[in-house]
Amino acid sequence: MEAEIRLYRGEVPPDWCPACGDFGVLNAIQRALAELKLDPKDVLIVSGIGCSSNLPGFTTTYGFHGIHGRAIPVATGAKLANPNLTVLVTVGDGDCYGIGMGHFIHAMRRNPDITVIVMNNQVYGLTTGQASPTSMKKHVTKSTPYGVIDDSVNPIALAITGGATYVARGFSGDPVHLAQLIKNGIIHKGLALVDVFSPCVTFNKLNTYEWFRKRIYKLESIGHDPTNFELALKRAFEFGDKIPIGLFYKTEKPSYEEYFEDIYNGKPLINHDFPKKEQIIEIMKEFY
Amino acid sequence: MEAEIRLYRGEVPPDWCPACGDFGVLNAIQRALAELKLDPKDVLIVSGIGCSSNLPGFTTTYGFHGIHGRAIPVATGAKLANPNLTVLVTVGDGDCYGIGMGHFIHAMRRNPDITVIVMNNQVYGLTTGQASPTSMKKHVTKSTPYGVIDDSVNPIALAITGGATYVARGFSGDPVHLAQLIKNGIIHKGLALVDVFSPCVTFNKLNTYEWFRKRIYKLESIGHDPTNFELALKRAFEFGDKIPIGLFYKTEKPSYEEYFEDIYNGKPLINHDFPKKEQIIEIMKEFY
Amino acid sequence: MYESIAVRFCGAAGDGIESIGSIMVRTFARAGLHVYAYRNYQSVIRGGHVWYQVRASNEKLTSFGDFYDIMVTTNKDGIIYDSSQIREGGIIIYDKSKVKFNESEVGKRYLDMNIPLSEIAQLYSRISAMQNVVAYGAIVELLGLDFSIVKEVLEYEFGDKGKDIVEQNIAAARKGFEYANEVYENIKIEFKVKDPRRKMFISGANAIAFGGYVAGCKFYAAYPMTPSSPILHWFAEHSKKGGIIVIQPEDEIAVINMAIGAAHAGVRSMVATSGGGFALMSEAVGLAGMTETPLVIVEGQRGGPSTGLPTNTEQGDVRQVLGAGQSDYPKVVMAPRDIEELFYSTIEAFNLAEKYQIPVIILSDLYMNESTSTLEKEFDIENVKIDRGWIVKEGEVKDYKRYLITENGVSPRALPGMKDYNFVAASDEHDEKGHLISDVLAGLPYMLKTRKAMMEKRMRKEQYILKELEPPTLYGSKNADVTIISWGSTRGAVREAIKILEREGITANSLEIKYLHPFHANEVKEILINSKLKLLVENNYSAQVGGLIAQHTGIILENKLLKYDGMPIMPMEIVTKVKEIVSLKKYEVVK
Amino acid sequence: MYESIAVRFCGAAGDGIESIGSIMVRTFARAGLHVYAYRNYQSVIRGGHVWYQVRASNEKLTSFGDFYDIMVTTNKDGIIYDSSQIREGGIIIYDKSKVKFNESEVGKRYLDMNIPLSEIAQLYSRISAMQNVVAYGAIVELLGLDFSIVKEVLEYEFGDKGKDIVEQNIAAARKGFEYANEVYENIKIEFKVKDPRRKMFISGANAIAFGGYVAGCKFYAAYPMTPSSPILHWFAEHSKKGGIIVIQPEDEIAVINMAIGAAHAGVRSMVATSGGGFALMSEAVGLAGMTETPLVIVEGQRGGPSTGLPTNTEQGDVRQVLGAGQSDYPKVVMAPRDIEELFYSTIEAFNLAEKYQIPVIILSDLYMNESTSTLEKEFDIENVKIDRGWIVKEGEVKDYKRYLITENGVSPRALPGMKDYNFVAASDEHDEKGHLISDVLAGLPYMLKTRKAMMEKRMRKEQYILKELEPPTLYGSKNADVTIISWGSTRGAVREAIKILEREGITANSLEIKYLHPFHANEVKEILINSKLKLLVENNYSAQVGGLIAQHTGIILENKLLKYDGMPIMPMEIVTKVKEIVSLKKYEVVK
Ligand SMILES: Cc1ncc(C[n+]2csc(CCOP(=O)(O)OP(=O)(O)O)c2C)c(N)n1
Ligand SMILES: Cc1ncc(C[n+]2csc(CCOP(=O)(O)OP(=O)(O)O)c2C)c(N)n1
Ligand code: SF4
Ligand code: SF4
Ligand SMILES: [Mg+2]
Ligand SMILES: [Mg+2]
Repeated sequence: MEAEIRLYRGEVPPDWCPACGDFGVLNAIQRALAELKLDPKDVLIVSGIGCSSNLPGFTTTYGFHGIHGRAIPVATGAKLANPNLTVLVTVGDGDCYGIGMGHFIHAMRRNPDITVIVMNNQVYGLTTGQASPTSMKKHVTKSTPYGVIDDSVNPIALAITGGATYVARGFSGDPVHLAQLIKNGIIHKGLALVDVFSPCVTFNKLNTYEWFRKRIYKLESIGHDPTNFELALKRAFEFGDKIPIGLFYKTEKPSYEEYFEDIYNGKPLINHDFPKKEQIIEIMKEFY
Repeated sequence: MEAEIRLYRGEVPPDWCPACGDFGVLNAIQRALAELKLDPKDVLIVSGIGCSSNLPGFTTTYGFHGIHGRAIPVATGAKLANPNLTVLVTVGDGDCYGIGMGHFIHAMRRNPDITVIVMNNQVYGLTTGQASPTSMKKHVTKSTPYGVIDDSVNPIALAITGGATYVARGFSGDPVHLAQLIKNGIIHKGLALVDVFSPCVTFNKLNTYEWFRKRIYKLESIGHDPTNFELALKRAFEFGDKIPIGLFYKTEKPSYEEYFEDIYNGKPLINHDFPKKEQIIEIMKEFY
Repeated sequence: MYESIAVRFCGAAGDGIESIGSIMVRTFARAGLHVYAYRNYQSVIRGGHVWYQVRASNEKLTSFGDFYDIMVTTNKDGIIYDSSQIREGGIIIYDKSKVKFNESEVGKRYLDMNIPLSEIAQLYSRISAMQNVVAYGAIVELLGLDFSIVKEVLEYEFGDKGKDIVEQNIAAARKGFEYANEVYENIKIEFKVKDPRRKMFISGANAIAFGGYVAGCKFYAAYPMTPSSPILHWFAEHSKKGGIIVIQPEDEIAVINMAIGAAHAGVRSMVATSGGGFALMSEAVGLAGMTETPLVIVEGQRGGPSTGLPTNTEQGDVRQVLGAGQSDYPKVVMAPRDIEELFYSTIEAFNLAEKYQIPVIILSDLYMNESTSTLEKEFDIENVKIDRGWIVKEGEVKDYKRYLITENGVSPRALPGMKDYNFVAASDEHDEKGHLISDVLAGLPYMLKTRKAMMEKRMRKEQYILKELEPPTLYGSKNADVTIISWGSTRGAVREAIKILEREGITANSLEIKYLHPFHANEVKEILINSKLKLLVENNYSAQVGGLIAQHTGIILENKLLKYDGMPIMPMEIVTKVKEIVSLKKYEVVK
Repeated sequence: MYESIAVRFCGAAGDGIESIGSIMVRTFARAGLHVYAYRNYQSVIRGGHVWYQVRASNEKLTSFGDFYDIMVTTNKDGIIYDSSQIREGGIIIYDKSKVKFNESEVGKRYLDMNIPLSEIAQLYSRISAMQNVVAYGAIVELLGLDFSIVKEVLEYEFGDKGKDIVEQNIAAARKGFEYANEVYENIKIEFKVKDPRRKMFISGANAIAFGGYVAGCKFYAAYPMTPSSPILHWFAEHSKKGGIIVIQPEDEIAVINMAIGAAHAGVRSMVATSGGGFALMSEAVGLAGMTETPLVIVEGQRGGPSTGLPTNTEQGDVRQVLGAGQSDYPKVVMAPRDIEELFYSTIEAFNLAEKYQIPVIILSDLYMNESTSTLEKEFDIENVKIDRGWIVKEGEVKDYKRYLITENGVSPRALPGMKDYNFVAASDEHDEKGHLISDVLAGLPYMLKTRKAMMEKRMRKEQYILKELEPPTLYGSKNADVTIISWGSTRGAVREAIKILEREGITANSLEIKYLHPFHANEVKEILINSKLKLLVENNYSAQVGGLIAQHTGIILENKLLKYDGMPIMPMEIVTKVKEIVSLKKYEVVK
C-alpha cells in the first residue's frame, strides 16, 4: 500500500506543525485514493483557507485552493461541469461551519456527489487560535479570554437534518479507520460529509489526542444502524464522556448531477460542442 | 382590541398585493404587541429585503429595513446594545433561509432574545416569483421552468437541531392563532422562531390558502408536548397530507445578552458613560 | 409626416401593461418598423403607476423618446402624472365613463379620444387588461396599419393560452379598430412603413443571455436581482435546448464560486447580478483574477446606494467594479452602449476571459437590460468567433507549469482530468508551478523575487488586452462645436441629441467610451485635447467615469450633465444642456 | 557613536522570536530610548524563517531601519538569508557549535560573536527559546546598558508564569551578559541614553484598539484576519474592564451588520478586518451610508490580490475602499500615517462618524498594525474630545423627521426607545420621514424630486466634512529640489529618507496624504504645482493614490517608487530613487 500511497504525495512537504492532526487526514485521503486506485489526474481537491485548507498543495491531484468558506460552491460547480472528476473538499471547521455555514446547509439539500472532509480542530488555527464554531463552551482562546459563550454547532446533526446522505466522523489519530470512512464516502453517490477530529497541537490545549482517545468509541462497535435516521440523530448529540466516531447515517437519494442527465447527454459539459449555427438560428426565431 | 391594535398601524398603508399572506402577519404582530401592551417606541422591527421585509414600514414602532439576508445580525447587534428593546425580525423565506442561512443557524446557537418571524411563501415574491429554498420539489417557477430539483429546506428541523429554544409555525390565514405564537415568542427569553405559511397569491399558485387549509392541523389539538426534543423533530418532518402548525419546541437556556450581564452592570450599553480619564490612564500603563 | 411615433400605455401593476407593451412592440417590428421600448414601473407587484412606452420609426431608434404621441390609460394617474410629456396635440385614448379627473389638474395639450374601452372589453373578457387590447386595435387603425398584423401578433402572444383566448383578443382589438375608424375617422396619424420586412427585436437582458448562449456558455448561475433576473429566466427556459446547466444557488457568493469551479473544470461560465449582489461577489472576483480563472460577470446597475431604487436606472457602479476585491489583478470592465452591443460584447467577453484567463465584467444597467429594441440587422451569426485561448492539449507541454511566466502574461491552461498537468490553483501567491510562496517562503529572497515576477506577469496581460480592444473614436464631424462624452447606455440619447442639435445649427460630436478598464488613455486624451466645448453625460451623481478620464488623462471635465433620479438621460436634456454651454461658451482649458 | 542601533533576532516560527523581540523593545523603551520594531514572518505556525528587528535611538524613529547592527540567530537561515542587510562590521551572535553553514554562501561583512547559547540555555530550561534570552543578556552588555533593567523586564514578561520561570530567565540572561563581558570585552557598541525616562510604546493594532476604547466604543465585532486580529484580541481581553461587548460572529457580513445594528441602537461601534473581509462587508458599508448609521471600519491592508500574501504588507486596497458598495454615498476614508496617528485618528473617526452619521474607514496596513513604536509623548488624554453629533433629546423636536433635509446634510438622529421619534431606517430610497419612495412612488414626479433632494442631502455632508479635515501641508523646506508624495504608513520611511538626503546635499520635502476621501483637491494641486521634481511613493503595484491625485487635480505623477513584494518601503530605497531622478532631472510638466 505504501507504494501506492506515494503516488498521491506531492512535491511540497506539508508545512503543518509537527504532530498536527492534519497529517493523519492527508494520510487517510491518500490511502483512500490509493485503495480506490484513482488516477490523481481524475481527482480534484478543493479547499478554502486555513491550515487544513493547505492540504491540496501536498498531493499530486488537481486542486483548487480558493477563498475562506467557499470550497463547497467551487466544488459543486466543478463537479457539475465535469462529473467524471472525483471531487473532494478539504477544509477546516471555521471555514466550513463558520463563514461557510450557509453553503454547507444548502449543499446537503442538493446532494452533489462530492466528499467533504472537515478537519475539525475546534479552533481557528491559521489565524493563531481564536474560537471556532465547534469550540467547546467556556473554552479560553485569544478571542474568548473569558471563555466561549456560544453553544457549539453540531455539524453531524445539522447535516443529517439538512438532508445529507452520508454522514460520518473520523479521528486523525486513527487514519486507517478514517481512510475507510473517506473511501466509502467517495464511493457513495451523493454528498458525503466526513467530519474529522484533527487536533491542533499548537492552539487547542483542550481537545488533544489524549482527550479524544479517552472519549471516542466506534459506532460500528456498538452495531449502530446507519440507515436509521432517528438513531443517527440521537448519536449525533452524544458529546460528553463518550463520543462516537464512524458512520452515523447513510441513505440514498439522487445526486445533484443526476438531475442534469438530459443536459449531459452522456458526456460531461466540458466535452460538449459549442452551439451550431442551425441551433442558434432556431433560437433566434424567438426574437421576431 | 381593535383600538389597541390601531396604535401599531403606521402612516403608510401596506403595498402588498390584495390578499397577500403578509397582511395576516402584520395583523398578528400588531395584535401580539397590543396584547403585550408594548409601547411602540420600545419595539424595534428589523427586516431584510423582500415583499415581506417591507413590514416595518407599516407599523408605528422603530424599524430597520436593512439589506437582503442580514436582518438577524442587525437585530442581534441592536439587542446587545439595548436589551431593553423588544426586537422582532420580519423577513421572507428567501431572505432568512436562502442568503441568510448562515446567520440563521448561528443565531440558534447564540439564542439572543429576539423573535424571528419568517413570512414563508415558498417563492421569491419581490423579484417576481423565482424558486426559494422552501419551494417544493418540482415546483415550476420562473427560475425553474422544469421544476425545482433541490430538496426544500426544513427550517423548523434545522432550528431545533441548531439549538433554538422556541420554534413555532403559524399560518397567515389564522392571524389570531399566529398572534398567540408571536406573543409567546416575544415573552420567551431567547430566540423565538415563528415560521409562517404566508401565501403569495401572485406568484405561488401551488401553496395557496386553500392548499394549506386542507392540510394544516394544530399541534395543540393533538396534545403535542413542545418540551420533547425528539417528538418536536419528528413533527418537524411532517410535510405531506398533514402539516402541523403551532409550537413545536420550547426549552430554556440563557439568552445571549445574559452572558454580558457583568458588562451591562444593570444598564443597557447605550446608557453607559464614556471612559473616564482615570480608567484610561489605568489601561495605558500596559504600554510601558 | 411623423419621423417617429411613440405610444405610452399607462396603468397599475397587474393591469397587463407589460403584456400590451410587448404586443405593440411586436406589431411594429413585424410591420417593418424600428422600435425602442422602455417600461417604467415600481417595486410593487400590484398597484402603483406603470407605463410602457413604445416608439416606432422607419429609422433605427436609440431611445424611447422624450415625448410620446399617443397615450392609452385605464386610470387617471396616467393623465395626471404623464400628460406633461405628451407631444403638443397628441392623443389620449381613454374611457371617459371610467376615467374621471379634474381637468384643471392637467395642462391640456392633447386631444381626447374617448372610447368605451371597458364596455367593449367586457364583451369578451372579465379581465380588465382586455381594455388595452381594444385601445391597441384603435391605435393600429390610427396609424393606418393593416389589421392582419393584429391577428398575427395576437395569435403569437396568446397561442399557448388556447384558441378561445386568441379569438377573444382579436375580436376586442377589431372592435377598437372599427370604433376608431368610425367615430374618429378624421383623426389619423400618417405613418408609412418604408421597408415592410419584419425586424428582429430583443431586450437588453435577452441580448446578454442569447450572447452567452452563442458564446458557448455551459454554466450559468444567478441569484435573482433586478435588473438581471430576466437573464436567469432566459437561461433557465433554454437550459435543455441550449445544453446549459442553470442554477439558482443560495446567494451571490455561492453563485460566483460555483461559476469559478465550473470554469476551473473547463467550461465557459457566467453570472449576472446587480450592484448589491456584485458587492458580495467582489472577494471572489479577485479570486478569479489570482487563480487566472476565466469568468464573465454581468453587473446590471440600478439606482443606489444600497437597495436604493431597485426598479430604476443609474450608472453608479463604476467605482465599485473597478475597485472590486483587494489589491491589483488583471480584469476587463466593458460597458456596452446599446442592446446590439450587449450581444456582441458578451461573446467578446468570453473570448477575452479565456484568452487572458481573467474575470471580465460587463457593466450594463436597468435602462438597457429592460429596454427592447429592434436591430439594424439581424445578429451576425456567421462571423461569431470563439477563442478559447491557450488550453494545452494532452502531450503538448513537458514539465508543465500552470503559471508559466510569459511575455504577455498568459500561461498554459490545463483542465482537471488531463494527463501530466496536475496542479493546484491557489488564491495565495504562488510560483510558476502553483506552489504557495505566501507562507513557508514569505519574506525570503526567493519569495520576494517570485512574488514580484508573478504580480508583473499577471498585470502584463492588461497591456496586451488594451492593444486588442477597439479604441474609442469620435462619432460625428471632427470639428464640431461641442464634444459630448458618454459611456454605456447613455450613448443612445446622445446620438439622438446630436441629430436634434444639428437641425438647430449646432454641430456636436461624441466620444462614446465602452472599455473602462484597461483604459485607452492616449486615444481619449488625444480626442479631448482636440475638441472644443466638452460635455460629460453620466447617469450618476459623482461623474464616476469623469473621474476615470481625469485619472488617466489628467483632463478634468467641468461641464457635466449628471442625472441620478432613477430615470435614464433623455435626448432633450442633453440638447438643453449643450445649448446652455454653447451660449455661455464654457470652453474648458485643458489642464 | 551610533545614531541608532538595530538588533535582529532570527529563527523559525515557534522559536520564541516574538517573545524575545518584545523583551528587547521593552528593554530599550524602559531604558529611555526610542524604539521602532517590526517582525517578518510567514503564514505557518511552526518552522519557516522569522525575524524580529528592534531599532533604538535617542531620537524618535519612524522606521525599523534599512540595516541592522546585531543579529542573533539560532539557525543558519538567519545568516544565509539576512546577513546581506547587516551594516558593514556588524555583529552576529550565534552558537558556532550549533549553527553550521558554508562560509562561501554568504558575503562576510560582519563580526562573529560566538556564544555557547545552547549550552548555557540548557542550564536553565529545555525550551530552545531560552537561547535568545542568553543572547539578549549579551546584547545588553554590548550596549553598555545596566543589568537591572533586564531583571525588571523579565519580571514583567514572565511574572505571570511564576517566580521560577522569571529566575531562570534572569539567570540565563546574566550568563549571557557575563559571557560577553568576559570573552568579548573588547567588543562594545557605544550607546549613551540621553533621557532615561521610560517611553510609552505600542503596536499599531493596539493603538487602534486603545483609541477605540478611549473614543467610547461599546460594541466591537470582528472575524479573525491578519493583520487585524490583534485588535480583536485586545478588545476581547479588555471587554470586562472596558465595558465593551466584544464578539466574533460567523463571518464578516454578520460582523458589520451586527455593528450597524448596535450603532442604530445608539452605541459607538467598530469593526476591523483586512481586504478579503472588507470585500464581504462592502455591501453593508453602503447600507450604513444609506441609513446614515455611524460606523468605524478598520481595513488593515496586506498583500493581495485574493488571499495573496497574508503575512506581508501592501497598500493595495485604496480602490476597493473607495469603491465599496454600489452608487454614491457619503463616507470618509482616512489613512493614518504612523502609530501615534492611528490612535488619534480612531477617536477622530468616531467623532466624524457620529457627527455626520456616516461610515468612516480607517485604512491601515500590516506594516503599521504589526509595528511597535515608542511615542514622542504619551497619548494626550486630557484633550480627547467626544462629539456625538446631533442626537435629539426627548421633547427637543416636534414633527420629527429622521432624514430632515438640512444645509449640511446632517439630520436629527433618534435612538430606538425614545419617545415620539419612531422611524424606520431603510436601505431603499426614502423621504425625510424615512418612508420608502422606491416602490409605490418610483418614477412619479414626487419621487423624482425627493430622490434628487435626498441624494444631494446625503452627499452634501462631504463638502462640510472636507472643510473640517486638516488639509495636507508640505513637510520640510518649501523650495526643496524634490517633493516626495506619500500616504499612510509610507510616511515613516520618507521622513527618514529626507534626513539622509539632506546629509548628501539634496533637499527634499514631503506631501503626506492622510485623507483619501473626501479629497483636498485644491490644496494638493497647489502644492504639486509649486513643487519641482516629484516622486510618488506607494506600497502597491498600480499607484492607486497616484490615480486618485490625478483624478482630483489633473496632475499625473510620472516618477514613481512602487513596491509590491510584500515588504514595506525602506528609507534607502527612497534615497536611491530620489538620487536617480535628481541625476536625470526628471522634471515633470504639470499637465
Ligand atoms: C474572508 C476571510 N476572512 C478571514 C480570513 C482569515 N482566516 C484565514 S484562515 C481562517 C480560519 C481558519 O480556521 P479553520 O477554517 O478552522 O482552519 P484551521 O486553520 O483551523 O485548519 C481565517 C479566519 C480570510 N482568509 N478570509
Ligand atoms: C444581495 C441581494 N441579492 C438579491 C437581491 C434581490 N432580491 C430582493 S428581494 C429578494 C427575494 C425575496 O424573497 P423573500 O425573501 O422570500 O421575500 P418575499 O418577497 O417572498 O416576501 C431578492 C433576491 C437583493 N436585494 N440583494
Ligand atoms: S496551528 Fe494547529 S492546525 Fe495549524 S498546523 Fe499547527 S497544529 Fe495544525
Ligand atoms: S408578490 Fe406575493 S408576496 Fe409579494 S406582495 Fe404580492 S402576494 Fe405578497
Ligand atoms: Mg480549525
Ligand atoms: Mg418569499
